[in-house]
Amino acid sequence: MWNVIVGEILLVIGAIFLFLGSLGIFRLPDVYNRLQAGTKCTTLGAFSTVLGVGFIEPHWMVKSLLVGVFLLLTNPVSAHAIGRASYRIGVKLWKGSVVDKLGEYREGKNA
Amino acid sequence: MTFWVIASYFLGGIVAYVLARPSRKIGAFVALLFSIYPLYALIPALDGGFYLRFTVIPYYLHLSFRLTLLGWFFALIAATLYSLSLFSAYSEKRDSFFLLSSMFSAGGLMGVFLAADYLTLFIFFEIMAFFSAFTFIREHRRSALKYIIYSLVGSYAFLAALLVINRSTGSLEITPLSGFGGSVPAVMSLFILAFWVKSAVMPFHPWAPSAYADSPHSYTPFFSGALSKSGVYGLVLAFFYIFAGFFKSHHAFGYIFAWIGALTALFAGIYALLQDDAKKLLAYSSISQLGYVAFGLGLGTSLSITGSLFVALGHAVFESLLFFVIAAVYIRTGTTMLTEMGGLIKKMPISFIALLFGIIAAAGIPPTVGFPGKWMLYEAVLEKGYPLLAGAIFAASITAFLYCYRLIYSIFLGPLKKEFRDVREAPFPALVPLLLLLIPLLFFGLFPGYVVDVTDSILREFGYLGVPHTPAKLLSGLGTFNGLAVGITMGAAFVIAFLVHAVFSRSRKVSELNNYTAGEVAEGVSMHYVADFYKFIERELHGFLKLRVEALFNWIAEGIGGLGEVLRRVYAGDIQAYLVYLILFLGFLFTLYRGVLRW
Amino acid sequence: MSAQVSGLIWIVYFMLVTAGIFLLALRFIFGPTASDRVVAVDGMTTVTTALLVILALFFRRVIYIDVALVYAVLAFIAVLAIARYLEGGL
Amino acid sequence: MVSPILAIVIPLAIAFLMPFFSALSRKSVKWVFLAVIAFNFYAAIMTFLRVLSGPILVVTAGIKPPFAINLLIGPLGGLLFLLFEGVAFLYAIFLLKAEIKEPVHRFFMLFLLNVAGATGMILTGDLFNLFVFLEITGISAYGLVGFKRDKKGLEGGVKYLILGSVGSTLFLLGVALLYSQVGTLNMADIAGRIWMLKKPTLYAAFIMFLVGLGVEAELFPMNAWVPDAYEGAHDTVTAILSTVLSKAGLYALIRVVFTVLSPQKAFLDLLLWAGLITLLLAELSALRQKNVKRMIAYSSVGQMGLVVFAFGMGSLFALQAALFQAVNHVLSKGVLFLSLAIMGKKREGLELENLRGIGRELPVTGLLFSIGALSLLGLPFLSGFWSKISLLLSTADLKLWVPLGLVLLASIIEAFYYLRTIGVFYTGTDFRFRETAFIRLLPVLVLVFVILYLGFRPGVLAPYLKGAAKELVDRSGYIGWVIGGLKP
Amino acid sequence: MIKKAFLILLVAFTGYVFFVAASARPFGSPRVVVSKRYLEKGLNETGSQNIVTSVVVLYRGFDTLGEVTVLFLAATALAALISGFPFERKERTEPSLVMSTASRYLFPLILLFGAYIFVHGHLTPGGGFPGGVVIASGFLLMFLAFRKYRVSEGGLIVTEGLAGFFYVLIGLIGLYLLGSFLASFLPPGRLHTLLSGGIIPLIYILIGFKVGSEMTGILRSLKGEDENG
Amino acid sequence: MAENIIFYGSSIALAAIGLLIALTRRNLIKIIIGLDLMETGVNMFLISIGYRRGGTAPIFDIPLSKAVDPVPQALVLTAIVIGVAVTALALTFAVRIHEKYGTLDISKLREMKW
Amino acid sequence: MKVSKWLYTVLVLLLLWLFLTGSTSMEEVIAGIVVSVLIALFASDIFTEKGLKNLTPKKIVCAILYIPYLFWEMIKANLDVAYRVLHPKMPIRPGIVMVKTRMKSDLGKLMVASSITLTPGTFTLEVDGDTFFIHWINVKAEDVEGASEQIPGKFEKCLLRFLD
Ligand code: NA
Ligand code: NA
Repeated sequence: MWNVIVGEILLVIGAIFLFLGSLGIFRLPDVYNRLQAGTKCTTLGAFSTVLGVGFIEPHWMVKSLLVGVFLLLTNPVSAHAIGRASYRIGVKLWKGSVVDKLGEYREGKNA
Repeated sequence: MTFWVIASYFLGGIVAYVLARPSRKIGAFVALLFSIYPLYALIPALDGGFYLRFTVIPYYLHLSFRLTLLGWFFALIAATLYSLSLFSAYSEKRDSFFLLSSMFSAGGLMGVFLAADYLTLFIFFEIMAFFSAFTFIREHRRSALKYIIYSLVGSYAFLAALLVINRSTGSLEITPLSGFGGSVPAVMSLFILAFWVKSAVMPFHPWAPSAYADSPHSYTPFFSGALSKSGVYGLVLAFFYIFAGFFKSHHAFGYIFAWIGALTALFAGIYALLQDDAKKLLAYSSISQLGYVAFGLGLGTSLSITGSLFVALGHAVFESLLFFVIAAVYIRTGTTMLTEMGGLIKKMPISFIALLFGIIAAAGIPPTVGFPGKWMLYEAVLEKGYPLLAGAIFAASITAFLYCYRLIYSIFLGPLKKEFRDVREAPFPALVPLLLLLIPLLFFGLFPGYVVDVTDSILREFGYLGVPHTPAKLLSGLGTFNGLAVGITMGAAFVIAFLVHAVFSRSRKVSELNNYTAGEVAEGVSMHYVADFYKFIERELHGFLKLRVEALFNWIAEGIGGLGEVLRRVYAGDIQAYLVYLILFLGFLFTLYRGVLRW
Repeated sequence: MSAQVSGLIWIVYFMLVTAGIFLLALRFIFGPTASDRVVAVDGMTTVTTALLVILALFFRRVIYIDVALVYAVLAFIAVLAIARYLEGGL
Repeated sequence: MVSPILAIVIPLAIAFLMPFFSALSRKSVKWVFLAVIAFNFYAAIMTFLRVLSGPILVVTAGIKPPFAINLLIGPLGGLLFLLFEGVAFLYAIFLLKAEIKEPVHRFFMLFLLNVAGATGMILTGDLFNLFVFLEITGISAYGLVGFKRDKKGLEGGVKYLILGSVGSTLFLLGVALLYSQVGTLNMADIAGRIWMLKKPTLYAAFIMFLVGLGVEAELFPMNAWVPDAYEGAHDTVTAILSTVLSKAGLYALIRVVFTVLSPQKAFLDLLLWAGLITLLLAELSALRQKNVKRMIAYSSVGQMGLVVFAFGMGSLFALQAALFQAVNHVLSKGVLFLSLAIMGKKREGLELENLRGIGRELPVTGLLFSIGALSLLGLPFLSGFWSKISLLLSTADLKLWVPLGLVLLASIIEAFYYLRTIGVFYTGTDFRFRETAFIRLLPVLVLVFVILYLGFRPGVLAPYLKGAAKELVDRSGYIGWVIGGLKP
Repeated sequence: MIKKAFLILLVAFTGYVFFVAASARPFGSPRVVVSKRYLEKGLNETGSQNIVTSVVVLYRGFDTLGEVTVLFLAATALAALISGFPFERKERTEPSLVMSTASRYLFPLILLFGAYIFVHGHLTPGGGFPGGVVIASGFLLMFLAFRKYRVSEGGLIVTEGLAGFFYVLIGLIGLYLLGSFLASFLPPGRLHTLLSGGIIPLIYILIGFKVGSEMTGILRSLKGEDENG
Repeated sequence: MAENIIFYGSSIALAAIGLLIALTRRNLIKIIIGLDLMETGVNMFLISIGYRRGGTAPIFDIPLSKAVDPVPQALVLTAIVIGVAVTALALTFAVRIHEKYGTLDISKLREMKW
Repeated sequence: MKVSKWLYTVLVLLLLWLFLTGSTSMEEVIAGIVVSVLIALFASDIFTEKGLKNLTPKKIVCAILYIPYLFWEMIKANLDVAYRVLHPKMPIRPGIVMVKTRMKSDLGKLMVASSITLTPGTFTLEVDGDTFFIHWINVKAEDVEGASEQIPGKFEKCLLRFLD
């Protein structure tokens, strides 16, 4: 039964991180910061969930992990795509941001 | 035999259509041949008729034909006039489409006279209406459409009556309606509407002047002289056969109808005075003559019915004669406007003679075919003792004198226009109908008894007594008319008058080109009397003449058109509006079924 | 046959995830930029994928995991498509 | 022996392969198309003949109804089948010489699938399958209407698409409602279990079906797309929309109301009045149209209204008359749209003014147009007369005097604008004779020949119409054919 | 504003009344007539453990042929309508390296996954339609990630044409052998394994190919060709 | 009854919202989205018809005591595919219309009226 | 080379297939081979550059070892985010910094970028050649210039072993 206990713990951790990711997306100030929270926490939350499911039903582990791995591979890419698109269409950084090397770089390139 | 009487026209129409493409004259000639066969078949015999079976779901409908004496009477008139009109068409070099449609319209008319059941009657009525409109829809779309719409209103009214009758009796055979369950006056009104319209009796006449004026000149004689008889035929059938029981027991109905006829005769006569177009003048004259017919039918006595039938025959003869003259004149002058003609008497003497006899008949002067019928009608109304009605009908006959005079004067008398200096007599084929029509015009005027022989048989079929007569003599309750005697007297008087004129005349002969006056002639001002001939009447009756029933019908038509204009805006092109309609309809259905849907 | 997961776990899990989805929905609604909404959607797709896997466990049907996988693939591509659209790359 | 199902699946298979044919030879496409339609016509004839001795039940997947989808071809289906494939065959001949914008093979694929869809609609015995075929027919029609890719085509197409998809969504909702209560989708099976329905559901389903199918059956007020789509579409497309497609939609509506839902008085009355209002409104709208194609489009709507009106009367006689009228509408509208297509080639635009004298220029086409129009108006000895008179006789039989009067009024309006058009066609003189190619005239000639033939021998249709009408009236017969004991 | 309020009211009313009509049925216990048999006999009759699949491919297989046709039709109509459209976008941004690299490596995996879905349509909640869509989405990924990625039109046409044709052909073989279109002429096979379900996997594979190529074709048409590639 | 409200109510609400969008928005794309929503609502309705209390997916990889009705699922599959097809076509129309008319405003599409 | 690429692709795909089916029965394997072969036929070119050379034992071991490392970083990242999100004052100092990567291959860059995104406080916003632009949630003034070593450096050490 140890596997169920582990699984349950993983599930709870997963749920917490999923929630935190959502909270981050809700709370943080600009798109880029939201992406930070969204990508990291939801990915880990989801991974933890599928791992937990795999522990509870060991037969499912492989398949369940496939889902997790897929998320692991794709979430950073989609976050990158969103972030890049946002920057390119001129979504402003939060006013508290301290440095924008990309802006400088692009200006230098255009000049 | 009966089958070929009708089929000959349709077959001939198709053959002529094909042959007229290479040569119009050949087409017209072939059409003439095909139109003569029915005449040949009709003159000798009355046979029993035939049935054509058309199995149509859901009913086993069949077309049946039967040659009755009444039908024969009118069919013979129609066949004769149609053949004659083809002579004129030959001169006018009418094209294939005209030949097709006119042949089909003649076939349709023949079918109307020979139909033994309502459906057949309706079918041929439709064919006749459509194809007579087709003869001139190309050149005069407006008047043709007007004509066809009036016709359709009539024939659909008839169709409705037919459906009611079929619903009640389960049969479509033309028989007297006895023990009829439905509302007889309603059905009868629907029934006679079609024929009322077709005979152009007021107030359903507005189609006629424009249609007569705009139809091909060679076709108008048939149109006016024969096609309108389908209306008379239907009215006779309705009053004295199908609804005879109702008609006999409701005198007021006949009385009102007689008044309608009399007023038609009178007012159409007045309108005729005011026309500048010869064909329009004749059109109103035609309406007026049919007013007499309606008048006689409304009176409903043996004498009056006989009179009506006689007037119908007379009208067919002289009215078409007059139209034929106009057609002949048109071939040479290219106009039918009275104000543009004049002085043609020496250029077209035969036409002049024909027209002269025609107007004598139209004015109801013996010894022509125009007189006996009217005489019988006068006698009948006097016998009945309706003095006001008699006054109206006498007044109507005065108008006939006036417009007839104007007609002959404007065309043949007075000064000759320069442009008509080289006009010749009309071509021979166009004169054939004139000459041939003079025969019945005089013969039936002199011997009205031969006609009354037929009408007596018809009346007896309807359960009426005949009119006592001999070949030349007619007897009424109030007097006697001897056509031959009157004819001889009149003829003698005419000869004497002519001699007196020839011998003792002192008047100076002036050229027809002489303008009567010397000095400056203002260009563009008509020096012809006829321009303002009866203007005073128009002035006097101005207010009254403005009250035209045509305006009412136009108003209705425009109202429907305007409604269409408004309603088609439903299709506004806006897809969201369309969606809203759909949803509104859903909502409507929910509301409709709210009881079931419980909300 | 297979081990039961404590009811409390379900309650905790679903409550947290529901709360998360609710927050994401708020972000989606309030934006303020299109990018913010896409971020919310992206987050939501991941949460939904996890949820589908959890539902497989809840109903004890392994076949539902296939559904989660299909969903993850399609959602990923959809988000990429939106991102590409946003930057004018379509 | 040809299985009727082949008339649906062979066109599908060939449509799938059409790009290959196009790659082999661009010209082969229309011949392949013609060949498939010819096969369908052959199948229709064979089926029609077989139906004379009894209905045909075609099961799919080797499983008896109601557990698998089945086709059922009774007298009604057989008649429409023959009619549709025959007309489509004529259009296929007409299309041999038609100018079609690129990509040509796609046009023919769409057309083929359109015919197959309409065929499926009339043959299927399953309600949801009907929905699928409705969509096939609809989507191919949207594509065909927009095919010209000009302003008008696109506008007409998108309007049709929007209304059509709302309509089919509603239809689907109706199907869902029925399924929720009877648990089956087979039309005969539902018909047999209709007593299980609660009344609210029955009525709600009827509403959904009426509104949903009313779009295709061109009923007011769901028909607003019709003039726009007809005007915008390619001429032959307009012809197939007006003849085959509208009838397929009508068939679906009638089948659902009469067989599936049972013809309640309330439903029939609604059909009657909806048809009548459609008729009047459409005829009035046609009255002032300047564009002849649009005018005929309105007239087509009006005719559909007339047919629905007749169905709404519900008596055996009325149903026969309605079917006869529908047949005649197919014949006449085919003639009108095809001859208009020929005329359109000679003139710029189809405004009435532009067509002055066209009847002189194209004497045969003009004559054929006139005959088609006159048949529609009910000129005696053209087939339209007999259907109209039987329709009116049954109206009188039911003592529907007010509707009778309105129908006659509508006929007068219709006569007015058609005769005006014919008048304009023959107005003027001195037009050069330039009749079109015989192969294009041939289909029109055939249609007119049928109109004339039926005009003189209307009785030949009688037994088939009667059988078809009986099929509609006798629900238990239909149920028995499918569920009872017909050997598959 | 009034118009809008009116429309809202109308729609709400329609929805409400429809809800009343819809909820006349007691929820959660449907009157199962045909599906009862599917659930009870379907497994042994068709050999497919996924009953939805056996309903889709066999019991209502004729619908599915129609459904495939609808998709084909949409692809055809779309290609016809888009033909001649001037795709004149010049200012397309380049996809990022991260994205294109990721897509490159994911693409075969997604295709495989799509194939897995339609091959196992009778065993798992998959089938030709989702499988085909997943495959098409793989192509979409490539379209998104590479401006110059091209799919040969010929290949697509051949795939969809042949897949559709073979679908009908399988139906016709059933008609020929068993007298009924789309009848399963193969035995149900060993239950719960890949080789079960008679003709079901066959058809679902064809559908997978067809849907995949059609959806890809649709995407291809909508993408158009810009001047760079 | 609670299930009625949740399942039927939400699907009908979805359809109604879609309809409202189609009725009030002027942008063709939005109208298409509205129609799509409507369809989705109907599909949801169809799916909820097949629901049975305690039912699960009708896939017999394990012995089942109670499965939901498979037929609505099959139907919805078909309906969805059809919906996709229609939507794709509609969007193509939108693309072409934007090209020809220079706008997606549906009220400007009145080349043909009356 | 072509065959090598193709074989490599087939192997990877077949492995995935077996994971997906979770079965090693004959028919599944055959089906998997057929599918993999078919897909590899036209996808192998874009799937791999080196083919079977990717499969040296060293590379495999390194790849496997990388996973726990990444996970450890991920967990740290999540705790970091959790802290910042839950903290009432939200202690963040975001900014975009520029870093250079040593990875040459596309795959290497992808892995670095993804790893950066998944690990504490950073995510890859833009890539231009070997220049990465990183959004950093808590930039300290002194970090801006030395970011290259700090951010990608730690992954690259590991990644270089099995990728480039
Ligand atoms: Na994601
Ligand atoms: Na849609």
